[in-house]
Amino acid sequence: MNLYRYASPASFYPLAGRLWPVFAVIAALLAVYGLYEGLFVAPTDFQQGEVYRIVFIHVPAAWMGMFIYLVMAFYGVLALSFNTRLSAMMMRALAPTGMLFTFLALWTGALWGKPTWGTYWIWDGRMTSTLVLFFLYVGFIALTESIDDERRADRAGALLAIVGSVNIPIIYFSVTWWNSLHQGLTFSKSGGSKMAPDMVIAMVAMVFACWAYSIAVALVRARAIIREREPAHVWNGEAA
Amino acid sequence: MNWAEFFSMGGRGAFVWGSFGVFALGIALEVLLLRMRSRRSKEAA
Amino acid sequence: MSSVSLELVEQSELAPEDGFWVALKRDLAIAMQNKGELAQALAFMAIVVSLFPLAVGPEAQLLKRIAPGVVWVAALLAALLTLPRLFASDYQDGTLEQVLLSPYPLPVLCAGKTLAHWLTTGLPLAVLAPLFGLQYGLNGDELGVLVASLMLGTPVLSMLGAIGAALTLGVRGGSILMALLVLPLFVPVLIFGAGAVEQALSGQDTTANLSLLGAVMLAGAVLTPVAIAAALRISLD
Amino acid sequence: MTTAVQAAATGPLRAEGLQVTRGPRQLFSELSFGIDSGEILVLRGANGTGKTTLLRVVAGLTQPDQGSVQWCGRAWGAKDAERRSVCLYLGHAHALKEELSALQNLKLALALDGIEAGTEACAHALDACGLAGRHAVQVRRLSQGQKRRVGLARLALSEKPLWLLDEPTNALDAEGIERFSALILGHTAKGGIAAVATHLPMPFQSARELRLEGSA
Repeated sequence: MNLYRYASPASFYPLAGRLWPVFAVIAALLAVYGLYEGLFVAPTDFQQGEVYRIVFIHVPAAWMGMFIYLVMAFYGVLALSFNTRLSAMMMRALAPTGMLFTFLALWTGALWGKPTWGTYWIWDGRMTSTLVLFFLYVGFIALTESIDDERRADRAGALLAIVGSVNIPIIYFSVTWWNSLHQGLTFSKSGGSKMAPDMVIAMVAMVFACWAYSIAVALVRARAIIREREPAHVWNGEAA
Repeated sequence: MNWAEFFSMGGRGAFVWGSFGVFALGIALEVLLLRMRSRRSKEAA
Repeated sequence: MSSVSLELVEQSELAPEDGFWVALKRDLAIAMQNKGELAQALAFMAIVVSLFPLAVGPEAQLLKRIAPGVVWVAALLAALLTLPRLFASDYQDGTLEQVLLSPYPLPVLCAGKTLAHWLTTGLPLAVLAPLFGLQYGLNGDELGVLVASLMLGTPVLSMLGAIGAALTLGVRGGSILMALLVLPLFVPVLIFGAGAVEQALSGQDTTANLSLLGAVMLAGAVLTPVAIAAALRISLD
Repeated sequence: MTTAVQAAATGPLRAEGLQVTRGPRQLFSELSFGIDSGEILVLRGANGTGKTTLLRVVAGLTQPDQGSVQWCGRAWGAKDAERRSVCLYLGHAHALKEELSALQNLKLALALDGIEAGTEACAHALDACGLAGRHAVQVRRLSQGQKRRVGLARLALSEKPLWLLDEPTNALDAEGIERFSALILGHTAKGGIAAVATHLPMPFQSARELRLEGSA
């Protein structure tokens, strides 16, 4: 009684094959436009000078890291409740990209922190939560890769993603609470209001570029997973 | 457009290009690994 | 259709909460047989707590400042070490399958097992914490807050840890993997727990931290049994 | 693929179109069978053909990819409480805690089934299974055969109508097998049902067989 009959790997595979190049092209165009706006057009920040431009990749990376984990938890709910193989494959296809973005958020945050606040690592609410989120990703990938039976790995990963996503707000609250107790100094990095229009355009372009990129990569990785798991006739039909 | 000044980023070039560089490197690495995985999964059938 | 002459056993309508006491008594009976493990967790905590003065020097003022963090991290690691005991031996000898096949609801049984685990690990740690606190120069009411925070926090370590233990059953490299899964989830408990004791040190009011810790524990008591049951079903599929 | 026994019997237990795959291998598919009340079905087949998995699917431990298990005409859901009050599953492992005594193990197992068995009832059952005088000793010090007999004592005291037994007679000596035979025949005489996975000869004749070939 598979509710999602049309979402079977066999019908998803060719669809993903046609879709991912579209998203890849969108991502590339948006990225070029965003970088051009961010590096050349956006004005110099009166306080931080040129180094603030790192925000155009730091904030999208941090958002994508968080957003992808929640999408993974969503697919996890589908995988556990409807027992569909495809949603579990999509969840696992997203994990490496989510971890990459979370790592890049930490890396760019550190390189931005040094010239601006004097230290590579800032124990503030956002950065510390991003660090914990990175460990959640490492745990997810470690768990799903160390269980041999694919079905158990998918369902264990799904449950972990759900439990993790329920804990994210609690972790975020506790870390910001902890930060306010100790330094009381919160850094407002991307003060939305005082951002010049060009800055906002660059930021929005980069966020959507990262979205399109993540979708493209997830579709390609999902196709690879289908090839690894499903018998050849399921995906070998169309011209390779 | 003075390229030298652009790359120095007000003296903070190391940090700006360190960030953008690693970002590009990460994306490139993921795409590379993904292509290898795709090729391997196609041949393994 | 030939009906089953052995009429379907109308088990006296099973009260689900009985399952809680069955699982609790079962695990306590088993734990009583290997008291050694119980003592090991306490010894481990004592050693870890005693290592820090050797590392940072005996200077009283410094030790008192780091006491909350040291005692709490040591309690966290001690709890982590005892988590495999929750399901691993039942998994090996086949009794875990029988628990899953019991007519009692699995989440209720898991709640009983988790409480039994806390009674044999978290509770003793909390009760003996003043001994470690004294080593670091904590006085009367500071020790009181330390014990209160551990009493409220260690149950959450057992609850969240049980999910990790259930997910990594029979997986190679399971114990390191389990630590990787649950330590990020322990962050709020560590922050509120150590935070409460730290506020006590600086004479501030600790009710905020302790009540947050209590809230997390109550939420855990309601939500984690369902997750533990789901994790067990996934691992034993 | 596998023999699909379209059993004519419309007994209380029916399995329809069961399919389980383990990784790349498909253990069985389109497997249907029924067991009539008072009947024993023996599952035969080489190692790894899915005998144990089939028992676990009926017991509800393993979720099949497809197919359903019905009891008295109603299909069992994944977490069906009725299934757990009907099925008694004894797997390869002894399901005994090594550090506890035979008596404690028996009491715990029955408590999990919701049966409040008194000490004398358990002691009597253990005696009947040939464990007289070994009630209080830790199971760790019992022989394999004696451990299996504690399982027999559990069968004797269980009131569950559906027995799912995986290699119930291995490690049992002739006398033990005799006791097992008496127990299972007593169970079916009362209208109970049993499915036994084994590749040893069974001490009773009146049993249907289901042979699992396993995939190529």
